[in-house]
Amino acid sequence: MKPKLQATGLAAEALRDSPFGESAMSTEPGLADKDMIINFGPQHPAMHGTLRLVLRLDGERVRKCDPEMGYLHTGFEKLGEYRTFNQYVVVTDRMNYLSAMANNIGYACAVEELLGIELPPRAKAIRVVMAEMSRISDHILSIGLQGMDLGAFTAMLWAFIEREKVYDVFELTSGGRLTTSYTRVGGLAFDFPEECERRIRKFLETLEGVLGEIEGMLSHNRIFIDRSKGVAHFTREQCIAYGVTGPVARASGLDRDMRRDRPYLDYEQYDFEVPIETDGDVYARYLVRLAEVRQSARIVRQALDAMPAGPYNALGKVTLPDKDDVYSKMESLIQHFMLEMPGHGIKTPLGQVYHSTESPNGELGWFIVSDGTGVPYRVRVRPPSVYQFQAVQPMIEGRLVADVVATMSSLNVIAGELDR
Amino acid sequence: MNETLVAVLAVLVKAVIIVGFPLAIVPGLIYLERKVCSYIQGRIGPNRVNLTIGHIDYLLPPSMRGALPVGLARFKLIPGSLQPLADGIKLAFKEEIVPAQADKLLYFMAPVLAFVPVATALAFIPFGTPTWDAFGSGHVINLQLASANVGVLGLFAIGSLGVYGIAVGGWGSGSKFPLMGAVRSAAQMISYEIAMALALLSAIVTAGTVDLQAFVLHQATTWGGAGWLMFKQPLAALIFLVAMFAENNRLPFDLPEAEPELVGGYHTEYSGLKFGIFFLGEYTAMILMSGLFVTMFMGGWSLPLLIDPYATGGLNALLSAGVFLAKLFLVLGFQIWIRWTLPRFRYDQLMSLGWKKLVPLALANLVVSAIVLTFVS
Amino acid sequence: MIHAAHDDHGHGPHAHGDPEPAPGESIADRTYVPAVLRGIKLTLARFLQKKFTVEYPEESVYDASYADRGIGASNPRHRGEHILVKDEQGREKCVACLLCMAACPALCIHIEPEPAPAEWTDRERRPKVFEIDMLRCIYCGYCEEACPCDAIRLTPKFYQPTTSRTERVYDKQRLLENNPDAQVPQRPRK
Amino acid sequence: MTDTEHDFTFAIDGKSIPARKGDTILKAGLRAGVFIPHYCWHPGLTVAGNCRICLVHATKTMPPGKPVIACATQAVEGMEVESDGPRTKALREGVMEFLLVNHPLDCPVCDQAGECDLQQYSFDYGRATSRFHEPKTQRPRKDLGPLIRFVGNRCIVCTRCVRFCEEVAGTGELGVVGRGAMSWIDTFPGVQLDNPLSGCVADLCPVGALLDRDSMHTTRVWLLRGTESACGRCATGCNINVETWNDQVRRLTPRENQAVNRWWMCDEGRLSYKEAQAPTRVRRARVDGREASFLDALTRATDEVRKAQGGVVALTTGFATNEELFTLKALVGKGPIAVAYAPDGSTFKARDGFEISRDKNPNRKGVEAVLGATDAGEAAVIAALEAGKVGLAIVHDGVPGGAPWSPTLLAALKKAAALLVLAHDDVPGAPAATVLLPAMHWTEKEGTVVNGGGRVQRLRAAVPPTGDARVDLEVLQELARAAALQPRVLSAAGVFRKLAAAAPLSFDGMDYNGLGALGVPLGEGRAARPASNGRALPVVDARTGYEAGPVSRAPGRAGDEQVRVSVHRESAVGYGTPRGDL
Repeated sequence: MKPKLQATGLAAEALRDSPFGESAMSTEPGLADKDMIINFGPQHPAMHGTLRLVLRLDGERVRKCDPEMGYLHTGFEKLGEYRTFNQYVVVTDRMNYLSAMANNIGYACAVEELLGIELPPRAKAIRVVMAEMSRISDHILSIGLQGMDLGAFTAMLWAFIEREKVYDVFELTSGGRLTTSYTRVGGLAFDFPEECERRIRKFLETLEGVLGEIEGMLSHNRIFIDRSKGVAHFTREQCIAYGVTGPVARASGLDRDMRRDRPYLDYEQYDFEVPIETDGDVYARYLVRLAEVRQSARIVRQALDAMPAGPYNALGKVTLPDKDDVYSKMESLIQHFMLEMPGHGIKTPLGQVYHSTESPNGELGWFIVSDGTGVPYRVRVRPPSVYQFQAVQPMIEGRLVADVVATMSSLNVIAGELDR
Repeated sequence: MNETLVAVLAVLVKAVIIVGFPLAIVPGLIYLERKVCSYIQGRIGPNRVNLTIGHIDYLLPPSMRGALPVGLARFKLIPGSLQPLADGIKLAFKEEIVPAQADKLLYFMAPVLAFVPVATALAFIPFGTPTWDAFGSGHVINLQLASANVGVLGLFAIGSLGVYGIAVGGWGSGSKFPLMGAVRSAAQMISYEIAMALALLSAIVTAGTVDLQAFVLHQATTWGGAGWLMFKQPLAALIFLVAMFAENNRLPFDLPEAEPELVGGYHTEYSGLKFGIFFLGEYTAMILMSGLFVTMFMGGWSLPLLIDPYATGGLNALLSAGVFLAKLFLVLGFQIWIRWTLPRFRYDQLMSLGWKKLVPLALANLVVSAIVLTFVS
Repeated sequence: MIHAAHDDHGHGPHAHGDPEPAPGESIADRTYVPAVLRGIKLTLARFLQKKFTVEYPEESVYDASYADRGIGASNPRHRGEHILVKDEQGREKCVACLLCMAACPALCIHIEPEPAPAEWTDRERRPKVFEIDMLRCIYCGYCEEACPCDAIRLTPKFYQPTTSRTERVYDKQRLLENNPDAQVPQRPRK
Repeated sequence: MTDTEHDFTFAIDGKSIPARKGDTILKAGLRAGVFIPHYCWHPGLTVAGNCRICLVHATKTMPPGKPVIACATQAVEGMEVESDGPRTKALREGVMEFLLVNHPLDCPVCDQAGECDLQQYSFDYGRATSRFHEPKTQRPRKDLGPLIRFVGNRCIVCTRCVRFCEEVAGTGELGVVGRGAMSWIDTFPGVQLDNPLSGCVADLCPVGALLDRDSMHTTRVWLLRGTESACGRCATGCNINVETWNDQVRRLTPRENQAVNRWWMCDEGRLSYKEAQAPTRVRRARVDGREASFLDALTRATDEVRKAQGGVVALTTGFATNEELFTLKALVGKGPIAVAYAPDGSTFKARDGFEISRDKNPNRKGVEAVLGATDAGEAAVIAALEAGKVGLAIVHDGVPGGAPWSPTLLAALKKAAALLVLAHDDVPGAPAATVLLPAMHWTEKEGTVVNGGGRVQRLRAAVPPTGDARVDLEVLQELARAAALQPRVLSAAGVFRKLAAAAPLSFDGMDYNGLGALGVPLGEGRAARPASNGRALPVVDARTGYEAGPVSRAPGRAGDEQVRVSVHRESAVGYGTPRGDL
């Protein structure tokens, strides 16, 4: 006897009907009103990461859609309860793996707010540079993938080339390309090398040309416009209702950017605009991302121009002392040991903090509860992708299968952020 | 030499050439495709499987390896030139997985159906000067396997069967994505064949023949040898070109495959050699359509000042075949280039383009052509 | 032209009464032809440009010839395979303080300390067992950061295929011999 | 301290501190939960006042305005002490800087790292950077005795160890040698630090100058998981932490219990965990002399119990827990039980009242409380054996090295139809056992024992049983279950509940979990029980609660492996739970 499957919704129907069962194959009457249920993902070329959409199709038209998550369970929130504040940085790398640097920075900022630490200006400037470079790499890839999902494979690889250049900079700075683990509570793992500045400036010079090329391939391309204009329309009100943030919300006219509205890392010092579109469709999101890349480049230039000298770690006993001092000075050695030994280390005050940064995908919030020990009592993450993934359903119901991929790539949902 | 014998021999040789043509040229085409796309994308492309003299080393005993000068051993004839061979070997040795839900007969039939009709239809394409008095036998060899005087119709009648391969493959796979691909493909081919046929009608009206060899002669002899129909009938040529992309399932019309949407379309469930044959069929269809375009709109094997359309010499025949090949690769290269440049249409947009734009346009073109021709002549 | 049309996107595409029609709206654009031509022009330009690919086993991004593109030289910060540093006498510098084991977020380091031999006058303890499970390692560099003796370093070595899982667990001997090039200079950390 | 117990109040940093007459600032502050750092001060020792880290500013001192040491300054009514202010901070920074001037950079090799007061205070109160560039002094490193190594460079000359040997051990082996920066601790000529409590100086040492040679360089303190247990080596029953890593006991350290061992434990007890790894230890089960799986052996044993049909006698020792004794008693029914006691050993009486008991049986009082008078037991067992009525003789011998059974008794065992030996080591002189099962060491046991002072204390399992051994209590209960004496196997807590109900006088009203870390005296169970709620679940703070999971490697020095409630500490305070101060 077949075990009785306990499931609800479309997935249950998908389970009940054999994937290509008699209902769909037969020429019996009633075939016409039988919808087809297909699994879009978790293994599907257009699903960036292990996302799954269960679609009920009437021909090519999507009648109903169930977004499902749970295929990339990393347990990153639970891991936070077993890692010290610094050890958790490596876990943040693996949430939105396209912008690990932005996650590192967001998390470190949250813990610093909990501790009440003020960063030295150099650390702030370096973080701004890195955060914006991360945004550039994320957006440019997202733009490229937008093209790829609509068939323009070439633009995606051009975007990849630019991303590699950003990763070169990351590697030079942090030692890692994808998983940067660059920030520490109270500062950074390493100083920002001189050479890096030259390399970033060179990259920014060529970036404009490449953006022009990608624009030439996509922005004015009638096919691309046909495919993206009016697709996956989402209003400003819907964005608010669904908690959608970031470029997706700004493409719907929701003028909200944490960098400007609740500045951290002295973002108020930088002169930049928050690009807004009002159409709320795939094309508008593409345009917003494109414009944001330019704004990020602008911020990076300003930050590099005004890069202050000085320490890159907060003074005091939160950050590891200089290695040379550890080898030669007792106080530093003790501080090093106290920070590294389990059960000692950074003692956050009793309390809780919510701090959010503008990650490339939207508002990345960290809610950290501290019980006064060296390990967070609870880490709650508000990753932007979760909210955007919820918005998939209203966006694509009633549209065509081909719009599903356009929608998914315009939302840039990263599976690593979804499950916790 | 006996004329009959020569005639029989000539047909056999031509048949071998026609059947072998796609088999011989598709690897080159694949290589071209991969190389062009990688160069466009800032990559190098296949360059690991080479014709390298250094490979002889491996035949030598270990002690003698490295005896060849490095420059010689590392010399690559055409970097990556053996990649299609490697691909073929890989495909041949890959496990063939037959889905449990598949209709076995249809599933196995589909690749054959996709390949054989298009390969057969190649017989109608003239690839050289029509006359060649071979060995002075008096037998005139037509460089065209099937010199039917209704070549266009024949080609279409047979070539259009290719869609069955796709439709049957999609259906027989017993899977949902292939089914959608098959449905898309069938609809798309039917739609665009109409636009294509209407565009061809304009050309036929202009040339006044349906014999493909006569088409070439018409183009080679009017307007001082430059009477190519793409100049005489630019709109029809454009419509044909667009429809050709759709017929071949090439981007921007590759909806039946559309890997971001339908995973792989009709061939999602195919692997190994069966997939290879699909692959072959697809590229053969590309050759067929490009050949047709060359023949009907680009003057076929003719080239002003170089080819004398009425000469029967062997050199002339070879030259004309070379010209045909060059034009063919030009069109193929154009298709490849376009593929890596443009995004893909959506299904409804594709249909609307076909029915609402191309068909009326082609019809109008036909009517105008007919009227103009009537009054001019 | 392309760029100009987008510079003001912060205020919507039509904000300044741009006389030019919105992208894709002109009649020429509607025929798809300009997009195709523009695309071909761009791809042709790329076709002729220098390629970005690095042919890896023969070359690497760390080769000097790629200095213009990326790293251009072996990046001392690159977090690759570990080594255990030797002192002047060829012994491991590690004194088994176990801080790296404590700092490791992936719990991939296993050390068992033992008293050092009596003739080692400069230290009292050494690792009896020092194992790193390289399959579990996430190459975050925390062990190096935690080490108070400069005894463990992550080196730029990253080419590390093996044919079995057990080989990926590096013992003390293998870590000491791992990347001889990285043994000599004190690695600049900051 | 309730209001009625204090004589007056004074203030530290504005907080009102109740104090008794004669209290020093430090003592009253610590009692009230205000921490003032200290090295040389120890509650069990006299005040030396030489480390100066407890310097505070206080009013009503002579001369006024001069900083005073909190450990030696008596609190006065209305006194206002500044312990957490800029002036005091500067004082402590200065003291720390001086202490670290000659301290070697030994943290990587020092076993004290992680429980070092010098590290803690330097991090909490010291400067962030060093201003000292000159070479550091070199002082000797030597073994002061069989258990203690002295590393002179790390010494801060707080003299806790000197005072301990003088005031507690009363042996006075140690003294301060040299002057100024070149002073260190050494034994007097011709003397070794070998008094029976010498290991305590390593616990007392706030830095890594005096180290336990036994556990030296084998582990790190942050890896150790502590289990609050009681020493199972003599009738004193010192309260200890069994510290383990990788399921091995690494060291035993004393826990403060003023009613039992104050802060100390003896060297013999400190090293006794090694018995568990003795080469003679029984590790595999045997049936009829052949090695067998534990399950086969147990099956055979239960078969024998059924065959015996009540004809069961038992031999046990003063090392068995109350729960084991209780189960054994139930198993034997009306049959006799013989108890062997370890012979008296050496004793030592410290000057502060701490005493190493002459009685080496950790649970003699328990045997008396559970089994009643047992003097006649041996004779009764021999009589039963000689009569040939015994179907099964159970020898429960959890004594390292074997229990001192009388040769007559052992010879008489031959008469039993079947012999089940549940033994830690070989039992010399005993006939071949039908079934031999490995027994547990006391560091592996869960249960209660009654020390010489009549205090019921818990033993807690710190490591899993060695070899094939299973839990003794469960083995005995399996036998009882086979004999249809009880329906199911209970945990130690469950057996204790039955025991408490069955022995109303001695264990009256006691609750297993309610015994807590410090134990409850026999007969005072009802008085010790919290009045408010019947069964107090130990409440721990949330982090410790989670870390019991296998994912964690975070250290827990006082892990409670029993059922616990995890509450966030803020909530715990809100609920007013017994340990809400966590």
